[in-house]
Amino acid sequence: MLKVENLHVYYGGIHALKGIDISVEKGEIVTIIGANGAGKSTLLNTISGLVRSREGRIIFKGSLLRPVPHHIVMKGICQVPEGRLVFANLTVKDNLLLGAYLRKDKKGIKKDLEKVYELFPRLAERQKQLAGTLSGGEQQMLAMGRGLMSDPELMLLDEPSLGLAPILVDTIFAVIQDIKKIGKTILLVEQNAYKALSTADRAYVLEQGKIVKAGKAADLIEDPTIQESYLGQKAEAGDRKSEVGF
Amino acid sequence: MDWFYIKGILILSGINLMAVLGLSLLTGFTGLFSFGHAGFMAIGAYTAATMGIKLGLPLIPSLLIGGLISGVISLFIGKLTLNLKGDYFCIATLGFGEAIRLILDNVQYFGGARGWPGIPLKIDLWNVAIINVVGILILINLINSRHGRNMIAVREEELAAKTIGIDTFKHKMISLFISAVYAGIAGGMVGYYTGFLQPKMFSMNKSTELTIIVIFGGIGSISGSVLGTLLLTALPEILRAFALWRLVAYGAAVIFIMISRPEGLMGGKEITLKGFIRLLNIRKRSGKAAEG
Amino acid sequence: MIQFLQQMINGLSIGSVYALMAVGYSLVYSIMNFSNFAHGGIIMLGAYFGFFFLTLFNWPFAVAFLGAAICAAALAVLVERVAYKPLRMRNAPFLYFIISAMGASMFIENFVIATIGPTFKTYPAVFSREPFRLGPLFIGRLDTMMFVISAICLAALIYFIDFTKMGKAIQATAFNPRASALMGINTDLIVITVFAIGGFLAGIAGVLFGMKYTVYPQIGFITIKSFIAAVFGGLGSLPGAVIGSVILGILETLISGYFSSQFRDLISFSLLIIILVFRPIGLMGKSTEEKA
Amino acid sequence: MLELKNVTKTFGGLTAVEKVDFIVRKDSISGLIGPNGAGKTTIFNLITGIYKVTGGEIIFKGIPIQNLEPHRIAGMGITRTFQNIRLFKKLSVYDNILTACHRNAGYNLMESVLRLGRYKKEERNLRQDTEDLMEIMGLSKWRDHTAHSLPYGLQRRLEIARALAVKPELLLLDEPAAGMNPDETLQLMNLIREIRDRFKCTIFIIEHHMDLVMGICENIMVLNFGRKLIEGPPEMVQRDPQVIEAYLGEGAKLGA
Amino acid sequence: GQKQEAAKEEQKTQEAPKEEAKQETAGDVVKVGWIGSLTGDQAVWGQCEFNTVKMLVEEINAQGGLLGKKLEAVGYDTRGDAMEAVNAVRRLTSQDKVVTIIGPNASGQAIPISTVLEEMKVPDIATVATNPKVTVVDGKTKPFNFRVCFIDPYQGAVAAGYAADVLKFKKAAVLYDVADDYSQGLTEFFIKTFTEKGGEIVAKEAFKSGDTDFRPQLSKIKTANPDIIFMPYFFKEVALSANQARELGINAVLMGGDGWPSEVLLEMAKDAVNGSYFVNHVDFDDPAVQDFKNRYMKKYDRKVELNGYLAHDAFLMFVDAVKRANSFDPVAIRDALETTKIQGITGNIKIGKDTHNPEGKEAAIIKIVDGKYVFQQKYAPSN
Ligand SMILES: Nc1ncnc2c1ncn2[C@@H]1O[C@H](COP(=O)(O)OP(=O)(O)OP(=O)(O)O)[C@@H](O)[C@H]1O
Ligand SMILES: Nc1ncnc2c1ncn2[C@@H]1O[C@H](COP(=O)(O)OP(=O)(O)OP(=O)(O)O)[C@@H](O)[C@H]1O
Ligand SMILES: [Mg+2]
Ligand SMILES: [Mg+2]
Repeated sequence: MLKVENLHVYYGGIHALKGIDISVEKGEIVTIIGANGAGKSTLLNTISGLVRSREGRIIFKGSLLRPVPHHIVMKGICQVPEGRLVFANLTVKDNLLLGAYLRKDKKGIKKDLEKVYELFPRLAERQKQLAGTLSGGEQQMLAMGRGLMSDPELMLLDEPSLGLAPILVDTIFAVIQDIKKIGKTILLVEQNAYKALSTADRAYVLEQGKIVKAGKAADLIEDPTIQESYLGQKAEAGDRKSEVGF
Repeated sequence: MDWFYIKGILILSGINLMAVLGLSLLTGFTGLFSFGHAGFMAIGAYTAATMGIKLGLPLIPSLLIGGLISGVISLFIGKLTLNLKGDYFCIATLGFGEAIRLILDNVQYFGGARGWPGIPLKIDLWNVAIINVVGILILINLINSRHGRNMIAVREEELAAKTIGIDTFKHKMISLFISAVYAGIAGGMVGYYTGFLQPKMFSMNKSTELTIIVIFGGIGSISGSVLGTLLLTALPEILRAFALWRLVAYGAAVIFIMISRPEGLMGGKEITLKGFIRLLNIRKRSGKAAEG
Repeated sequence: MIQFLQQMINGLSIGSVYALMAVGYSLVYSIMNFSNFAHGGIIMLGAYFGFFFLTLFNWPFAVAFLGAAICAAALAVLVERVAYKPLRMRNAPFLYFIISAMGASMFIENFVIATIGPTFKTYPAVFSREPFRLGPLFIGRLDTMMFVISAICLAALIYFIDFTKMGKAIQATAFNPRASALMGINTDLIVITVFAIGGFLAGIAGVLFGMKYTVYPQIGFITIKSFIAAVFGGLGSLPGAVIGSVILGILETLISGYFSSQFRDLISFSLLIIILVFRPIGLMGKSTEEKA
Repeated sequence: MLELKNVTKTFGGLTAVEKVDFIVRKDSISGLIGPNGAGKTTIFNLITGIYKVTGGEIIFKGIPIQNLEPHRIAGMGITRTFQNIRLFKKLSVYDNILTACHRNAGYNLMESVLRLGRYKKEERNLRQDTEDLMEIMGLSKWRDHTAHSLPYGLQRRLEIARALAVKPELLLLDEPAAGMNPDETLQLMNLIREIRDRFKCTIFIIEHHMDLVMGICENIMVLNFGRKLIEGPPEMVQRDPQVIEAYLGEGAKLGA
Repeated sequence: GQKQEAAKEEQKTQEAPKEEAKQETAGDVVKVGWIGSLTGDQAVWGQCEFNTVKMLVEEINAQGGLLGKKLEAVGYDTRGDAMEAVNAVRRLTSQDKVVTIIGPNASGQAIPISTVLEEMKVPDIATVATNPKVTVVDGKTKPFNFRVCFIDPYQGAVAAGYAADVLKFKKAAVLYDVADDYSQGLTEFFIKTFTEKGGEIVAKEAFKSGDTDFRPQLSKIKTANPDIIFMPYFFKEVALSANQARELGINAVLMGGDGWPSEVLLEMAKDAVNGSYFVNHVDFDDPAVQDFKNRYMKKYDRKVELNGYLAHDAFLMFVDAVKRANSFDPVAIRDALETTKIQGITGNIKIGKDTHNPEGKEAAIIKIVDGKYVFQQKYAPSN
């Protein structure tokens, strides 16, 4: 469904992505894990058109993507950006409705709105509050809800669990599973590598702008090098860590 | 080009520069945007002229007193307005500048709107140059001290500045004070250069011109301010021959610089001796590389 | 009493002049978060368009009026493309926009002086100048028209901004263009729309001013007052802009009517500053208090 | 060292923090957890003077501080990091820290303008302090990078470094591990311990990473809907059914 | 037409350096300077002045030049700014080496340039700079400053005298521009003379340059019920305030100074200013001015503004001085200027040695009747 070929991205002199090739098939959850500054956000931003690549191609459903964000949204790709980026000056409800900006089906929008409120009851309570005064976690819920409102085929999630209470982290990952069940495709970037790998079908490991590993998520979770550098498990001090909290 | 004419441009640049330096501290380093600096210039100008004519003080003390009075008044204004944000502060300063002009228009003691001629001519290239060099040195020292860094912190992120213990209000006040002193001195020089003062000289246009120069030169760069002043004072002179089209070209030049170098000429960077040497070294090295 | 009522009428009509400009101006501010100083220039061009359509082409008034507004809208968009878009693309801070706007305003004004000429042009008499009379009170025809038109524009704009999807998209873009782009909003189109509306309003204002005050290159200068009024009412709030304008108009009138016309601006500016001290976000401004 | 007494904060009709009592003991590492929107950041904002309390008292070293200006509070030795990073974005790493060191020099405006002796001496010290801090926090390598171009994790680290430059007695960290992977979180945990020992400061953390909170905090307060749910050592908090229901979720219960 | 003009301007300046070099050797072209506002809000007047000077220079050259040499007009814009004026004069005197400067049209610029003039020893003839201090400060005459227009005190006195003595008005109101030097000057001297003649000032109201609405002030004036309202400012504001005064039902006679005459005034406020008086430098219907009026119209296809007449006479003064000095030496021209005694189109110009002003130049009183400027009489105040 999505194919990224030989993608190179520069920030001024910084070579942030150095020839990335990935693919995402319909109905899959694919996750990208990597350390801070590896270039994960850059990759998602390039797919959604916010950042321009210097070289390489991005193909979605067989056709080349023009690097213009609103075109890309129209094609059915929606990104939930890192750091939430909710519209602080608008109410919660307006934020959610803006998520459905390109949709015309009033009924469907209404139904989805109900669904989002069901998923995040806190948002339903705060419908009229200005988004800027929400707590960090509430904003994250809003960003996620807003993404869902656009009813995309492919959702790009950039660290959706950032700053969420553990109980909500569970909810978010449950939601991700739900989204998959209704036939959507998801490309997920996560620091919480354990959860991400447990949820995803396939995974890529990004290091300093390069894909260094790829494979089935279930395999990678067992991979000792991955365990050591991304799951926070020194080989000996084994299981304790992953039990609590994650 | 005739030296007499060039000298005139240089003196004018020097006078402008003094005001620009002050504004550069306020706008460029502290992030406060003022539309009323001509008001401070006016206060300095009329005070300095009074000192010279009525009290018979020599040039430098008159200028300093002019600057100081302007600074003291800025403290009152600052006390009232420095808590305002962005455009609100702008408007407050705009109001201040216009108010000062209106007062001077009505004070017949200083000749009102009709102006005040007969101020002794005491400005020449030398004293302008010396005043500016001192002004620049003081500013550089200030910027490279904790006080200067605190001002920059206020510009960058006021809330964070507060939580690391910076008294943001006080630093805005210091910055406004110093910039008003500079503007006051510049104003004083205007009087002693033209021999004539008129409230019209300190209109809002003057204030916006100063702001344009600061941004044009580059925010947070003293050498940018110097360069910007020289260029933008000389530009209208160079364009003089275009008569009607002169200000059209000036406006176009301002837009052009803003869109092609949005961080201004220097954009937070400084021309330093070190940087210059480094540049030379790079040249040399690349030269060698080319040879090799 | 009659005197007082007459002064209130005067104040209201001055206020509606300010309001007519302030609305378009505030609209652009609320989206772009910077003061579009080129607005005055667009108003002036609108006035010229109206004038030429009426005198050279002999168009009927309604057509000329609409034509001028449309041309002004197109020009506003052109200014955006040339002077602001490149800055927008680089996420430049608001200061740069302001300077670019000042450049544009200087360019426009002097371009008109150089091409059309600096002389005043008089609109043909479209309406009778005879004022309405209410007993001993006099109410200008054009003033009434301006009042009604500003009210209509305001109502239409508020509806558009607060109750339509496009309006929401405009607000979202104002806050964060990147995030809006991710919602599928064509942010470029939004900006064009906003400038077109702003320009359209400027065109309307221009024609009305032209009829009232003749046309000349500096006519946009009055926008300063509407800028002040908009700040006074609270930036970014459209009703605030109108209320600020009306209050400023009435305030000015009462001051010159009952205190001193010499010091009118001094008093009104001082009041403005005092009000800002107590309400730092203007009368109806939205609180911009950040959440840490 | 820091005591919250009956602290309340309302925003319009919304009560974000309600009658909270809490004590942060000297040299301890305390934690503050709770569901999103519980009022944790608000409490930090109240302590640091960014918001004014609606009711109650905040006492630091015996002095009520609830009505002081933020910079005064910082001057008394309390500083913080922000949930939404607030660095001096356009300045370099070095300048970010150097700026924050300002309190450690005492020269006045006249001395800086004229470059008198004290200026030179103290400025040299400041620069040395800055170098040291960069070294300790592992930022030396990034010295000349502008803050906004750093990866997220390093930005958080820089924020901590900047806070430490003030030489605080009480350091408030608002979600320092957000956006870090488990490995980085682990490193951060060690770093925080090291900071406590080395700088002899008391630390108060808001965090959603339970590994970190449970791993280093001696005392934890749980907040829910602006009210204190319970307070106690990690083991106790972790097993509390109310906490599990409101905050940790079933997953954690299974694990525990 | 204007565009081409500007284009020509550009061309000229590109050639300028070459020309200059030629002149040094050949010396057959003599330059006359002009300064004033070509841009900004005073541009209307400046452009007309410069056009006049250029036209007269062309005419002289067509007739074979002056003292056998061709003239060239070099003019610079001042934006109405004093500092710019100083620089422009520096450039004219040093780089362009002009022998005399004509202009500027505002006292605010004419006063500060005198130091440069004295340093470079080049005379200047101001056109409509009416502040007394342009030529005399603290009792000392500035050696290189001259002017062709009468001064504020004189004009104010003429207006007041005519209102009190001829029109026999007793109660006057004044509306003036507080931020404008010209307006303040006229106001001061109008009030002085009017009260000396036993009249009463019943209201004195101000506005500020740039204002477009005067109704608050006019409403106040209305309650004072004056016979006459003195409006010493420029035609645009005059038109607006006159209209607004009539809208408010004020019927008093309006009166003004030399800021009034303009086509715009009549177009905009034909009915409102009907029956008003103003003090002028010339009688527009005077046969003496018709020739110039027509030549200007023919060349530039627009009507000449008042400033044009004064620029014309300033140029006459220059030509006359050169002829009498029989030299292009600026100091010699200055000396000759001091003894000027010619008949200009704006009247008899006899320069006072101690004042450098045209002495005893009579003012023309003009009344507006049915959209026409009707000359009443030449008038000089008696006292
Ligand atoms: N606007 C920018 N300008 C300059 N450099 C940038 C910019 N944005 C990112 N970078 C650099 O590009 C690299 C990749 O950044 P990116 O944000 O994609 O990392 P990431 O994997 O998402 O990290 P994190 O987990 O911290 O979010 C980093 O080295 C970062 O410093
Ligand atoms: N300035 C404000 N105006 C109105 N409401 C506010 C404001 N600041 C915070 N709130 C509200 O107060 C509540 C507490 O917010 P706070 O930021 O303290 O939550 P938090 O506990 O830090 O949550 P998170 O873990 O998600 O960051 C939230 O519901 C928030 O919407
Ligand atoms: Mg990222
Ligand atoms: Mg929080």
